[in-house]
Amino acid sequence: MDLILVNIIDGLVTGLLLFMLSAGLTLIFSMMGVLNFAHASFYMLGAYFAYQISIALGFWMGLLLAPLIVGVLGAGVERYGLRRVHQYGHVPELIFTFGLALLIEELVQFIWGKNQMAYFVPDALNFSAFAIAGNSIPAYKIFMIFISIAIFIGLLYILTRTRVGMIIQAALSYPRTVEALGHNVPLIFMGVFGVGTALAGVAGVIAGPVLGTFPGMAFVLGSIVFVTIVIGGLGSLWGALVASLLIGWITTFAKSYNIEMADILNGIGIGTPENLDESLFRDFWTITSPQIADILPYILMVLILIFRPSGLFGKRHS
Amino acid sequence: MTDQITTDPTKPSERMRAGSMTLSLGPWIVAAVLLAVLPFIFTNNSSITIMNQMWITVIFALAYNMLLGQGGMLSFGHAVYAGVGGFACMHIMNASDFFAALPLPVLPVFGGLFGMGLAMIVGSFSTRSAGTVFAMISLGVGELIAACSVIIVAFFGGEEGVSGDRTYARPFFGTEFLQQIEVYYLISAWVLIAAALMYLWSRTPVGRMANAVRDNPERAEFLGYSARWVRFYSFVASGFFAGIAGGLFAINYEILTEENLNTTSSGVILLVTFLGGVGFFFGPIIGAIAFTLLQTVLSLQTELWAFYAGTLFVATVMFFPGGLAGLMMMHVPVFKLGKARLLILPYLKTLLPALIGILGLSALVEMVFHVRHAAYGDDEMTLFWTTFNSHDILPWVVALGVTAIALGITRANAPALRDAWNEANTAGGSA
Amino acid sequence: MKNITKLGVVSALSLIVGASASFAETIKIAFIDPLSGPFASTGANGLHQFEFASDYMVNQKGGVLGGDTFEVVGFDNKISPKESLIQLQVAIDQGIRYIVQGNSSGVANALTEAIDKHNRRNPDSRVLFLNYAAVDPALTNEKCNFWHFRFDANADIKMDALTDVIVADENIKKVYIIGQDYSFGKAVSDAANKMLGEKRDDIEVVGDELHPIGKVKDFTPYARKIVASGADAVITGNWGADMLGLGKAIIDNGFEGPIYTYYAAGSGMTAAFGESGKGRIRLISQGSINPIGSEEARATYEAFEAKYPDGNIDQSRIFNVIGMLATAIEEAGTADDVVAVASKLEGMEYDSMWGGKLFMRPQDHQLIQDMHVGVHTDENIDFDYDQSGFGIVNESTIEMASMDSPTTCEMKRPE
Amino acid sequence: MSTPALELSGLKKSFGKAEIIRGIDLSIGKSERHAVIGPNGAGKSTLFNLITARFQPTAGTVKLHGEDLIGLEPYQINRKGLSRSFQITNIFPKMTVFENVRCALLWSQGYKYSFWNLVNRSRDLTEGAEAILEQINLTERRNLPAGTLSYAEQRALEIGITIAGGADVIMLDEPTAGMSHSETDYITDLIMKVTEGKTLIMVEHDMGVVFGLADRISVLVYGEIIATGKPEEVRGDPKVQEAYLGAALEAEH
Repeated sequence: MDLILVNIIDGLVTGLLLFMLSAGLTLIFSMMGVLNFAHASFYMLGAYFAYQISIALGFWMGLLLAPLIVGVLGAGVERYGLRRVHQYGHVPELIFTFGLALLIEELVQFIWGKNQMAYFVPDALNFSAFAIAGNSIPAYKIFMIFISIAIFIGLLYILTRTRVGMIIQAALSYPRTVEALGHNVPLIFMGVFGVGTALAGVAGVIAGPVLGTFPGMAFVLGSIVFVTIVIGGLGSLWGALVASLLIGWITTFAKSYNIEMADILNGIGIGTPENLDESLFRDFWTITSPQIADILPYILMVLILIFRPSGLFGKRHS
Repeated sequence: MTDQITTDPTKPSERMRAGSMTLSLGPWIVAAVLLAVLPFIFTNNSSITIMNQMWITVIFALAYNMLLGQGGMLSFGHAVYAGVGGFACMHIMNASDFFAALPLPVLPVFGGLFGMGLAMIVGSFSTRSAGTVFAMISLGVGELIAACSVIIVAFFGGEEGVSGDRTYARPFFGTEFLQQIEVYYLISAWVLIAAALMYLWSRTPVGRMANAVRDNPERAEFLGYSARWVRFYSFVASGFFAGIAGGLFAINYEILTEENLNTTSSGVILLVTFLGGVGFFFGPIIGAIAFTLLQTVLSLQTELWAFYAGTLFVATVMFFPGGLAGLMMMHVPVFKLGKARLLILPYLKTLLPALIGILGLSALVEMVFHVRHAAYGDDEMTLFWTTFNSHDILPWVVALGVTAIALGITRANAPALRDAWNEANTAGGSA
Repeated sequence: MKNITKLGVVSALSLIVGASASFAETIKIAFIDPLSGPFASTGANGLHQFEFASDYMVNQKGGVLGGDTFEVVGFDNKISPKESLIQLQVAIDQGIRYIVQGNSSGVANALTEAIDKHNRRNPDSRVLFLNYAAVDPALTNEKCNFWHFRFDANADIKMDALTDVIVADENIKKVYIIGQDYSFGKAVSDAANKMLGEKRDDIEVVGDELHPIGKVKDFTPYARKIVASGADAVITGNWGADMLGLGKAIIDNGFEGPIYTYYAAGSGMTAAFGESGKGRIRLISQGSINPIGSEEARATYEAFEAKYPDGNIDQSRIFNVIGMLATAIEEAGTADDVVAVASKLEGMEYDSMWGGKLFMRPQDHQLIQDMHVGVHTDENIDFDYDQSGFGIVNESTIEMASMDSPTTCEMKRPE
Repeated sequence: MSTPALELSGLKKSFGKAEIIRGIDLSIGKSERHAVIGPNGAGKSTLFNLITARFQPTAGTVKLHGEDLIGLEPYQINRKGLSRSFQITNIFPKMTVFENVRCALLWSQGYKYSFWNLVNRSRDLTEGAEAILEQINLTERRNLPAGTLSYAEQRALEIGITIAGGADVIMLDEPTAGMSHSETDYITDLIMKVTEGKTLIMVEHDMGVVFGLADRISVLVYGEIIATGKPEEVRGDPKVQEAYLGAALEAEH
């Protein structure tokens, strides 16, 4: 029972971290129709910038400055790269971000080398907040939860309560009309892209010390962010939140409890073959849930796309 | 936009009519002769190994372009069809009795059939719509099967993969395929066959409709064709040819591993195809050749090869969305108008300095990299056959100067090139 | 259009061919390992150590065979078996007769099979495969061949040594085994179960599981299970980001016991563990760095540090590879006849500067050597890793580990 | 009397709360040229889209030669012999004019999803496509990408594609929208020519075209048909006059 509570907290941390990435991605998608493959690369840049800044000015300045730099970079990418490719259509756009992801990874290796960076949790947060049955919950995790919830509330507030948010929401659905009303839609696009990537940057800054800062960190996370927003429904902020938490909890619980395929199959009435070792399906029978925990989101996505192509909260049919 | 019509409309019409009735054999004969002759020019085994890899990639990229270029379907998980076909071939290689009765050149057909079978299963649900949904399903399925490769050890052999020995096949006219060169000719023959079949496919009713569905699925539906089934057939055919590529991979390397299935391979084939150009049948061929050279030859010269490849790729998407093939085909109207000569001098004046400028830039990149990452005290570096001290001022001044001057000349001459280009194109007025 | 492209191919290919002119007085060694991509740091560090070792141990001492020098040529295999086979072919064409490789048993498997086939099919250009780090036991058991020599201890030998240390610790009653879901992770798990059972049946294995390799973003749930299981020690074969992620998660989430592991030092990992891993991470290795094995080794390490201030000698066996190869070539009197060289390597006894004796077992070409279990700490460190002040201090030594371990290898020697 | 070519009964369509089509009954005989007219927003295009399964109706049936069309996919409807054009030009812009027409011929000539036939080997296809190009006067544009044609030419091509499959019921959605006078005359003649002996249903704004072409006319206002009959009957119908005048007045505001 205690472990369940611990798992819920851990899943929440994973989910909220994922949400910070998917929130930006889904905003960018609903606005410009671009699935930004390089989104996780901005997450990585956030971690590296923060590491670099933290050496000189400490963690907190990193938290403040790194997302800003990432956001400016993101806006620059939109302005000088994506806008140019936009005229060729969506597939080249997607391919452009795909190439950009590769390029950023190479650039990071060029600048910082290929090793893990020694980027640590700040001393102020490097203690155990509390413990449940011997499982300590680091204070840093609580900090992560607070930061992401604050960002979600802030985002929701801006989108629904401010003038800028209204314009953005209108531009989501009727870009032409908004442009006709005299708003600078390209500027809004650039701004949204910048903010979206800055959010990814924040995620990188706070995840870097826990999940490691290395050139492969974007690749590990890259496609899962995609999966999240597809499950949640492209363009839906709430969908992104629900899907992120769902994925956070599913993967956490699947790793925490060893459920074997044989048990499930026996449970639904399929008997274990007698000489399992010689059966072609032997590996299938011995699959355990931790083994497949991290591919469960993909299974979920494929199922959702088959049965509900617009995702859990999606309205648009792409 | 309406006035851009070729000078004499009757001429191309005649040409097309003639072309439409007879399949022009010229390029195919040239390709066949080249394939046959190349090993006499590059006699060493490594060139042959690299060419084998190239031709396998050619088949795979052409198969991929059946989806992306001809069908408008963006797949992020196409490696699995080649991979599964390859794994199936490896298992056939290891089924000694059956394999001993089978001539090796037939083996790729089985790879094709398995790739096709998998494509039928996946296609049955993934081709319902194109666009994002298709792309995401392909990503998901690709990840799943790649993940299976380490879980389902019985078929995929885990991390070590599955290996076999091609020489246990039934000798084919006395050939046991011991040597690379024999394998080379086997692969070359398959490249011709597969490329020809894929080319012909694009001329069949379902191949034509693939284009139609790509451009306008709704209109195609109102012509009696189900967009979904048209996509399905393209997908299955693409899976078949990808499987053939997988089978050839099995023959050439005699081992298949997880890397044949993973998302990196799927991503690479997307890069290859797009780099070559999706708009033309021969685009992927060029892409496969260029990328294989980048990967195997450039990586011998510099560890930064992936950085250059990435830059090249992004630049292609940004400036030449038609890829290398598009770049070449841009010149066809110029040649038709007989004005190619107008371009030679401006090209020399612009591209030569541009090339020097780019080389200068890459030299700077290499020098920065050397200063930053080379061993302490190891100041010497060799670049373009020159050895120098990367911590001296002089090489930096030279590199910077050359780059700046070269790029400056390029910039100065670019307007002249633009004018010449317009001039070369305007007479006929066609775009 | 096609012709023009093909012309490009022609010129590009002739470049490689041109570059392949070899010199009689250098003995080239092809280093086929990742130099780009996610594992590039390990590969690049290995290449530096090889280059340094051949220069320092051979060339500066007058070379072999009266003046022939060693040259290590790096080939980037991008940790892909396919690329490795291409680069192998390129290396062979350049007249290289010695292949060294170590990262990934998958690549090693592909290479050893390809080299076996190549040597059978092309008796004129045979090559030797000097494996310095791939530890899949199969390579010296069912998949062994005459051309393959392993200078690292295999996974079973390492586990044998690790479990010797574990069973000696009376406080350890419960053990949790976790690893990556592939051949090596499974081999570690099997070996740990078997050997713990044999050596001390009161030790309970409270968990034994595999996780997807290279895919896990957050190891916290695994750490929770480990804590909840009440384990006193963790055994893992993880490497790279999976090792760091797992190790950090276990330590951060309240696990108090030691972590016994194979690969948790150097390549930035020591620095990344830093203070948090102090006294917790125990590592199996050969060759003792702290305290250093010999004065010769100290001089070598200092020379290496002078050249590569941010590099580590985290694979001291690389020096053994070069040393033993030089000796074998010297004894055989030729570098071209690899069968003669291989015959000298078989059964060779060699005194390593890192301490202890080395013995290349002729039955399976597995090097038998002293194994050390060290601890990650910042005390008593002569040579740290990653300039972090932290390093590995030797705690226990198992001499000539698994000298009599069985092998299923049936070595076929060329006539 | 034989079964009508197209028969609608009780057809309704709502989008959310808004009822766009409010119960339409209409029967169109074989070889009849039928025009649907009505003010903007009357639901003409929606009606078209209901018939051709672009939208699913809320209630009612659509019968083609007595066969129910509801629930069928567009391609199945097309195979039963109903072909349509679109209000916004809907061709294959990247393919050549010739290819456009040839694609339209493939299904009706029985090629289906075949991959063992080569399209350029088939004399029937080539000749069939050329005959249609001849009919729509685009022979000279044969090898140009369809997207580069002038607007009127693209409309002509669209009509060509629509009739190519040999469907006996042709539906044209505003074939002359946005055209100059001379272009309109040209298209009207073309429609006359190519729909000879076929059932034609068209939505049209240009009254000249409608009264010149149609055998019968239906007037659709706010989702209901308020009059159906011969052109002169409809012209004189007071309800029609009122609807048109009223709508025209409203539009002026």
